[in-house]
Amino acid sequence: MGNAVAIIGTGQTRHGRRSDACYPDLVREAVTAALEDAGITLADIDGVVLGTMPSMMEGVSSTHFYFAEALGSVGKPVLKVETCGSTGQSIGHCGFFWVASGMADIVLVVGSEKMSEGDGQATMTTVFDPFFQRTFAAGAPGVFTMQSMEWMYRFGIPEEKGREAAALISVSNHDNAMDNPHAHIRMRVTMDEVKNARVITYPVRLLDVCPASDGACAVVFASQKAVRKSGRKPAWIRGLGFRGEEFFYGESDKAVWMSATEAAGEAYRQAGIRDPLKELDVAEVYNPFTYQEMIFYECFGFCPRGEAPDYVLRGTFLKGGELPCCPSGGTLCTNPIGATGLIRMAEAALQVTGKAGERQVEGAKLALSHAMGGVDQFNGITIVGSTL
Amino acid sequence: MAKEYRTIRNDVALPYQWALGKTWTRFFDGLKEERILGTKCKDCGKVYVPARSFCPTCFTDTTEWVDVPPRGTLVTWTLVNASWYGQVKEPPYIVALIRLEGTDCDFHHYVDGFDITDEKERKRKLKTGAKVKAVWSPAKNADIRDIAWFAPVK
Amino acid sequence: MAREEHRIVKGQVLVPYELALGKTWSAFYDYLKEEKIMGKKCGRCKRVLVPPRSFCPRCFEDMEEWVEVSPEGVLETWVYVNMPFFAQEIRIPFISAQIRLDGSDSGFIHRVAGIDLQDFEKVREIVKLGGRVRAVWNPEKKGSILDIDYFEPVD
Amino acid sequence: MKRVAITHVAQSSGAESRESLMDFTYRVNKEILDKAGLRREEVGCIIAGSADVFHSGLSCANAFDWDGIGAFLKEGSRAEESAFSFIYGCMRILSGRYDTVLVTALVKGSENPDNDPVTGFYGDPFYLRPAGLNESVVAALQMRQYMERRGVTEEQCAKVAVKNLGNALFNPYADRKRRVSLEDVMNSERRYDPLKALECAPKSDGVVSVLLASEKRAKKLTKKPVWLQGYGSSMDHFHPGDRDLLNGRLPEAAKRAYAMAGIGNPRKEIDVAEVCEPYAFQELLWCEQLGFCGEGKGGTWIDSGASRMDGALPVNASGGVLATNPYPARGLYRIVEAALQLKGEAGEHQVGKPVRTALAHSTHGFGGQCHSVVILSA
Repeated sequence: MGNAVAIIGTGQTRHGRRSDACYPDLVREAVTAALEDAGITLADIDGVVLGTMPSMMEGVSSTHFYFAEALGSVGKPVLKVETCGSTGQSIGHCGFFWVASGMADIVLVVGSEKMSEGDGQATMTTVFDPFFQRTFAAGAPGVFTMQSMEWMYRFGIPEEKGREAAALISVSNHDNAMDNPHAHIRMRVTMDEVKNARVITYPVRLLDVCPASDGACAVVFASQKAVRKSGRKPAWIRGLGFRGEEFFYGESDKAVWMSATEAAGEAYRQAGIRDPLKELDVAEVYNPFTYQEMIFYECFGFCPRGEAPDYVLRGTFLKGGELPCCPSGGTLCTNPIGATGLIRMAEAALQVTGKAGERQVEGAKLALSHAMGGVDQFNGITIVGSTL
Repeated sequence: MAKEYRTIRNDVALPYQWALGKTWTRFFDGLKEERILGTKCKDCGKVYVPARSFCPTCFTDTTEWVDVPPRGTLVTWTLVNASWYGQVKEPPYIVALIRLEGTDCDFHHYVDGFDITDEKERKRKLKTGAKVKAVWSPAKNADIRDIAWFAPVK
Repeated sequence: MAREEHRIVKGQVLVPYELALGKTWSAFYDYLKEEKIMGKKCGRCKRVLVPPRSFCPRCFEDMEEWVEVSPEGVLETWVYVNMPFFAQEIRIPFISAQIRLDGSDSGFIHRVAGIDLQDFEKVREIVKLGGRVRAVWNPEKKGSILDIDYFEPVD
Repeated sequence: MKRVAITHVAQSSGAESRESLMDFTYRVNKEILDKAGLRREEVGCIIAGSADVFHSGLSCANAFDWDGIGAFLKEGSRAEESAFSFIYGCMRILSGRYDTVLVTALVKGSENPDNDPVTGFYGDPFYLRPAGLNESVVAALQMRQYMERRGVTEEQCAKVAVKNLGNALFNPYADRKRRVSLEDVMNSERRYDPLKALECAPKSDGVVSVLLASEKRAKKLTKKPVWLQGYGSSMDHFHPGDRDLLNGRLPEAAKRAYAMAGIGNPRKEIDVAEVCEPYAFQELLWCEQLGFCGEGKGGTWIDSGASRMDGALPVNASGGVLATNPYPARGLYRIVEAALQLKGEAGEHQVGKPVRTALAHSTHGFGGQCHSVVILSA
């Protein structure tokens, strides 16, 4: 299957409202941390991959120019890869293929977003097609609510049960974020607080929704040779998949969500995973909305269709459960869009290398990371393992 | 942009609030006081203007601030006659690269202060290596236009 | 006076674009003016898509056949939007909805209205998933998606 | 090492299209799949090349691109500049995980504001943008230095436009088709003195596709595979003021590509080149830096006729970017034109000499901030 590739270092900024730093400085913060973690210098890097969401988020076009120095990319080949919210996974995949192609030994991959500088929902609305659907767009919450409602209706999930399970997801993610020094939202919330929070788009409430964060993440991909030389504990890339559906919302069935299902299926095939619930030790699912996280559990085969709320309420995905999900606090507590998918990958790598600190899942060897993009259009998955 | 086939107009208008960060905040505050501030890299010794939080070559943090004189020499220039949507300045105007004294990079700004539409004047005043000096705007907003332009000296 | 350590600069970016509709989408809007909702049918997978396509994104074949679909259909999902944001086109509150028009094989995005939208609790008594809705035409046709003014719940 | 080949190519005309960007994209990808006798399902992976929102007004351009490139439920991705997309596609093949990859670049320049306001957004909002920079302004700053420091004349720069627009008359896909004389170029509006209107590229529409395949698969798909021999790229400093505009990163990018391709003497070993010249003088500067002629010799080189369609090393036989400039797609257009020359399928603009090795170059950013060089062989 070609050359093996591993992650040997990761770096993240302190995520949150970072008006103390201009955008390039924020990017450099993550790059510096990743170099240190991998024990390498800029001279060791053969190529750099950058991705953000749409540049319209920050009002600067083609940011690989603006960040040339911050990425340490001057004099190096650069690739800019972007696929909306799934950017973080897509740039990780690009880093993988660059090394796997044999054209590089070490590739630095960087994702970033500085959402406090733009208008998140207004920007999101420009993703909707301007020919037919933009008129009716209500940013990200509108779409995710439509999808969640359709899903609950399809599988006959009572509103109360859905509400209860979503609230538990919010509570546990917020709890987990307390263990993550990089997380944006770090506060404990109770079930009642979630259930009584301000309605954003019914039934989705404020605490069901991710924040808009500033942040960057950098990940170092290395060939087998470079892994040996680094002496770092590697997180091997075991499987990856990326799938997209039609542009127009409504053409594909979002209650069973083929792109999410098939992206995971592809990654499982490559990693030789048959029973993800049993075989995976931890999952970092891209969960900007509590309800949506449950749809992902079903698409990824963690539980049968329509049964995610039951599994959630049983504690399957809690820390200490059968398959802990988002021990980092997830997207729900930190969402710098272009970085988010890569943060998931970095967190998965930290888990399988035993470097996740307070948020470590004991003995984790195989981890799934994920990101979603567009108007529910794209899904990307990467599986990392402590062994090849 | 009148077209003979059917189109939809799609204006993208978005508001922004861009963070300057510590280094550029100080740089622009300097302009307000009619000071041009650069930073010096402790590794390679180069002085950069505008000030940088890290050396673009060495990737190390810059800590030393330097006052740069508001004068330098002309490196290259162009007279902009074209106009486009959302242009920063009414054409014609001159955009130039200026090497400020004591710095190791070129500074982007406008050149003005004489009849720039007169070709002979341009030929006389805008020779490469010609001395120029900053002309300050009377009203200052702590931004790059606090320097109104650079004018040829003499 | 203490110096501000870091500042924020406010600005705006405005960029104008003019996007071609092309033959198929131009025709769709022409049909709307005649109060017809037209889809296109794929000769291979036989699906009828609204809005119509010049080609089937799955089969990657030209879609030649125009098919009129019903102005009535089933509400597949909806969202009650009561949050304001920059450059919103419809005044809040409004209902954004996905409707499976009879005779089509895709969800059509539009809005549900024609009822009192102010009180959400009352709205959810009337607007239900799986319920039927019907297009209400805008008497004034501009060749835009709002030539269908809205969809209203049936019975 | 594994090898990767271009088996098929397809391109649209650069002229304004009345089709929606989605349909416009579909036509070209349908064409390339038909040529290869493949259904989209049979392609391993599909990669788009398109710029961000500023070139389309659509955030997350990949979302809109997806249907037209034929990527429904396919493995795929998108890179922001088409030479990036091309090399990413090659990496996917070289990894051994895919036998075929379709790479498609797309844009409708006719729908967007001019290149000048669009490239102005490359600038940061604090310094370069309010200082009035865009790609044309920086090119003009660069041109003045080029003439003053290297002694190249304004007429010599203008000759590039005369040559390339002349070549474009023989390319059915070219956008700007107009025979111009040296006087026409010299007398055209001095938009960015010393740059003149006819020395600046237009803004074009364009969809262009290549089908890539592994060695084994390529030999089954076509009798005339075009092989990737070398690739090199390099990024320069963001502020043009931090660089020497005449000594950028192109020599470094070229050196990498030549090393990979085993080319020691580019002047002799490269038969034909497609060089990205959004501004006429840049063709001369880039050709110097690619090693086609000595430093400062760009002027005498164009005078010698070496880069003409019938010359020793034809450059931009297609008419280049001065004739057709679908901005984010222009890099892949260069690659496709180079491939057509190698296949001997360039039609009326096929160069006279035999073509065994070709160079394609792409650049974007202020004054050539980023350069990519691709070496292809028959």
